[in-house]
Amino acid sequence: MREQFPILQREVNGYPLVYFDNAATTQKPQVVIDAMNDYYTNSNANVHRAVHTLAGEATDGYEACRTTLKDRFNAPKVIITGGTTEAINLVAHAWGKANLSPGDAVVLTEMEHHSDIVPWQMLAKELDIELRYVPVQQDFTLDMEIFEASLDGAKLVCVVHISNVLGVCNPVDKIISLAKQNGARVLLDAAQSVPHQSIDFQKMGADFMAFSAHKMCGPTGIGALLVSDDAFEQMQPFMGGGDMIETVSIHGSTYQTNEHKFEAGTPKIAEAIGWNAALEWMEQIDLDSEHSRLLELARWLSQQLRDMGMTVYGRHDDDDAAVVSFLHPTMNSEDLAHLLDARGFAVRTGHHCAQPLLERLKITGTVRASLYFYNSKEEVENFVKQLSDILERFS
Amino acid sequence: MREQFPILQREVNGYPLVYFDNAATTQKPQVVIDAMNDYYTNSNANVHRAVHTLAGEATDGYEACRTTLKDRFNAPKVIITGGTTEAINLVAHAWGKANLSPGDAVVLTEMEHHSDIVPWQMLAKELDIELRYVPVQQDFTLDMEIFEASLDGAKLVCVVHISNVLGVCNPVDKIISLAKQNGARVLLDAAQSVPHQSIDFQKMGADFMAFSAHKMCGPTGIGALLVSDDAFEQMQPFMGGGDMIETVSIHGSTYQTNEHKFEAGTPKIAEAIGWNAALEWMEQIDLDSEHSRLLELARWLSQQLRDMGMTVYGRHDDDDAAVVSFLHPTMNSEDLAHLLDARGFAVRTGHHCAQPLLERLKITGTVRASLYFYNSKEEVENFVKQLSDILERFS
Amino acid sequence: MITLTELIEEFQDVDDKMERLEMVFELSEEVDFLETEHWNELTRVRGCQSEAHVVVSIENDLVKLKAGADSKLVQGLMGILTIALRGISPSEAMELTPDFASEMGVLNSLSPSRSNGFRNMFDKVMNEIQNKM
Amino acid sequence: MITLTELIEEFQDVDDKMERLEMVFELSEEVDFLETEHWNELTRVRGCQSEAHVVVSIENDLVKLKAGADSKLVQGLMGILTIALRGISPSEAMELTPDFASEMGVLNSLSPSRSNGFRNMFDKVMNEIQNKM
Ligand SMILES: Cc1ncc(COP(=O)(O)O)c(C=O)c1O
Ligand SMILES: Cc1ncc(COP(=O)(O)O)c(C=O)c1O
Repeated sequence: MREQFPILQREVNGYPLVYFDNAATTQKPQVVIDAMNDYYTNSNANVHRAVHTLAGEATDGYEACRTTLKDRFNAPKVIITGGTTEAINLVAHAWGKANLSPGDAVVLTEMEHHSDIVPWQMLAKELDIELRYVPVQQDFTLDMEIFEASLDGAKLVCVVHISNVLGVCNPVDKIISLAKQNGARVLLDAAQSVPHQSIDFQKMGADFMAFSAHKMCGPTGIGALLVSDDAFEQMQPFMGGGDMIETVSIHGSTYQTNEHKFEAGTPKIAEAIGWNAALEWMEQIDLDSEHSRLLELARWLSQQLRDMGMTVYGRHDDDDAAVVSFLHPTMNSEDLAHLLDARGFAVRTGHHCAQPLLERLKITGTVRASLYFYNSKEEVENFVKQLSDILERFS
Repeated sequence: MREQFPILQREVNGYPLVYFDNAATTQKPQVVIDAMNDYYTNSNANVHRAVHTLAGEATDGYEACRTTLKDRFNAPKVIITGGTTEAINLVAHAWGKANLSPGDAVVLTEMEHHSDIVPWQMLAKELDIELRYVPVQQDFTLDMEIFEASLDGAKLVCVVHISNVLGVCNPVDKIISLAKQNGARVLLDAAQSVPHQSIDFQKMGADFMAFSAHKMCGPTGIGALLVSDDAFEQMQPFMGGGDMIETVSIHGSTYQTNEHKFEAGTPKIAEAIGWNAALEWMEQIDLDSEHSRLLELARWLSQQLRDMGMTVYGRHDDDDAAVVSFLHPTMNSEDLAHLLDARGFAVRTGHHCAQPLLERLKITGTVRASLYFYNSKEEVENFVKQLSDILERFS
Repeated sequence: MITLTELIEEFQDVDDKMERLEMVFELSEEVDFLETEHWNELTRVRGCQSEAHVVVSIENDLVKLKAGADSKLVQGLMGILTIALRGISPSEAMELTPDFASEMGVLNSLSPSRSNGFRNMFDKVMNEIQNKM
Repeated sequence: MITLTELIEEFQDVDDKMERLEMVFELSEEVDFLETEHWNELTRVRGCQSEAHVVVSIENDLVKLKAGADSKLVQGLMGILTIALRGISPSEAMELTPDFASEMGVLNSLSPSRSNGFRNMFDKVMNEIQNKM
């Protein structure tokens, strides 16, 4: 598997790259790079409404990505976006504006990524709606009692499936069924879950699900919003332009009725082709066994870190992701990350775009190591070894 | 030059590809494909706020694209977007909503691409503003008298620099100075001009300028909005999420003050790196002499088409682009395009996302051949020859 | 009269795309033309780039197709469908799949949007047959 | 006391990034520490990931820097700046460019955001010197 990822051949500061920043973005297997290469080398053209051969190939390639996503996630509607962030903003604009009125409530959680907070704060200002934040408890889980209580009068629940800071997997089945009982729609931020789990969107019952290609072996610049049929019917156009219209005149315009309605302008063609290759590549991965393997590594790593005197933010329950956030009692996180980088390790520091969560945890940042398919036991062991060397030398 | 574009080696239906669909999207030189390859193979990481080496390289690569754009166009602010369409929608949301009030007028032209019409129609509905369309005259130029008259009370003028259907270059210097005299800001849709001309944004005096990478040898999925300093000050955030904020709390958020404010979420990293390579590659092109060469070819082609009994929509004045739109008196355009494709020629048919213009011309579509750097005299001559064969055989 | 099977073979023998297109052009003659004054929203095939219209009727337990398009290629596709439906009963018609078009290499030689147009035309015709059975 | 030129040479002799970082760490000792109770909006260096604060004064026509950061590496960069400014007059200081940091390979060994932080720190210090001249 590792040899399929060319970047893993690379050295950083004279040491083999150990890439532990997978929650930020994942690396790409050669087949994904090749697919985009092949597109630009052999089939590049603008899509839709064209007759010539290249345009046909490009259109097929672009639409194949949508078909693969529909199949993989059992999704009635798949809107291709620029990423998770754009997908959530799309819900806010296309669904939110048309379906929320002053005084309506939207339920968020303190565990959300900024991308699932700021769009709602902006909408709340514009529409005068109420935002309710479900708190995160000491044990890093959502307070489900407050969640239930907050549903009264709520029209929409926005919840992160797996936290990008804690790795905690939220009880989305329960969240969705409670929300539905209260007549609220549910938007799932699946940026961190989709790379690790198979998800049946219709069975799960959410209305919207957002995620990014770049966090699941695909290219930058593309993501998707899955939408249920009836939520789709309630969406009004967001951005205007080519490809999303049926007719345009100076007196007004009519829109497409399928997903193209929300994909204004020349779409992300090479990106869709690359993503499709990534999705097909992932088919051969046994996600369940990879999940267990990586979770084991995360548990072991967490224990080692605790033994070294670090605080670990996370619990690594069975459904949680292999994300390990930690802090040293005295050593500055960024200093630590710089020193790790000097030995080839890529970890992330900072607020991970989740300041409300960190505020609840009374910290301003963590060092985060997040694992993916190509990470090995040896890398994790070596990380622990180098880390304790660094601590001995510098703290 | 041609050998730098690998796709030109390709055959279509047994004939060498002749790519005349450049107004839809251009082909990519090998250096652009290689730059993205190299990024994914050696430096892929998420940008900003990270410490490790790959993240540093990715951030440098992403920001280098902005720097190159600033230098090339002498632009104070460069916001990276998903393309022209997203750039125009950004103006409508970020500037329009904050600065237009009921009753204000926005001036458009009948020559606009749908991407410069539909966002304004949507905004007009939301804000109750007035849209004024400057008509296109018999000679394919804007009615400048009506333009001047329409400026009274206008807050914004949106105009396409070069028409993607006609190749006509609008008198933007005059348009901008008239608009400024009347206190209106100007948005230029430069999707078709930037690939062919050097433009000094500040000298030209527009407030906003939108264009796409994929129409100038760059990748899909990326474009830019150039903004003057004082227009930038008037813009409110559009999409919310990571990277565009300074701080987020459940009580509200504060935003970045530079261009990042409008680039929510993981940005188009590989795309920016590819585009930067394209921009650097274009530095070696003598745009003026290429312009003359291609315009000569377009004039010759237009004359040949007229001699064959076709109607040509365009005039090919000195500043116009090498876009040749035409119609056969009886033969269906798409049939013609299919037959041309059978001989390897890629041309576009249909409304070219400019239905109001076509309505004015009393047609529903054209066949469009649009030329770029790598197109040769031989290709154009061969096109004329094959076209007359087809007409003999099929009409 | 030529049968669908013979037609498929004929197409498969031809390599040059333009020749195949020429054959499709010629098959536009096979269509029982639906005069443009009868074109309306009910007869329109959606998803075609150009105007395409069909009317289906059943006479003496035989399917009858009237059709017309402003593109000769589209009308040629209608001609192929006309041949496929010629002399067969509604229930026999229901067994048809649109695969014959790809077997003929016609869909390969046309753009995806055009193929979707063909698919929509095929589906519309099948739907109308079913409704009238 | 070590001069800037000697320091540059010392850094250039070192290949291993961690050793260079260690040297930066050690240079944090060179800083005349600005106690955290004096950190405020006016002393803050913007664009750093971590908190970084500087105060500049001129005493007997010599530049004096007090600084502090919660990152030792950032404070090490402040130490380098302290050495660069040591014993020179405001007008001599104005001739400094931030290039010495890249000559030392310090900026290469730090992230761009950190380098920007250094750049911002340098610019802030230079501005304050100018204002006080
Ligand atoms: C004049 C003009 N404006 C806007 C656009 C839209 O560009 P994009 O589809 O890249 O957003 C195009 C190209 O399709 C164009 O030619
Ligand atoms: C949980 C979560 N939500 C949303 C995002 C935003 O994704 P993107 O930056 O690809 O839009 C991320 C990743 O940064 C994430 O981890």
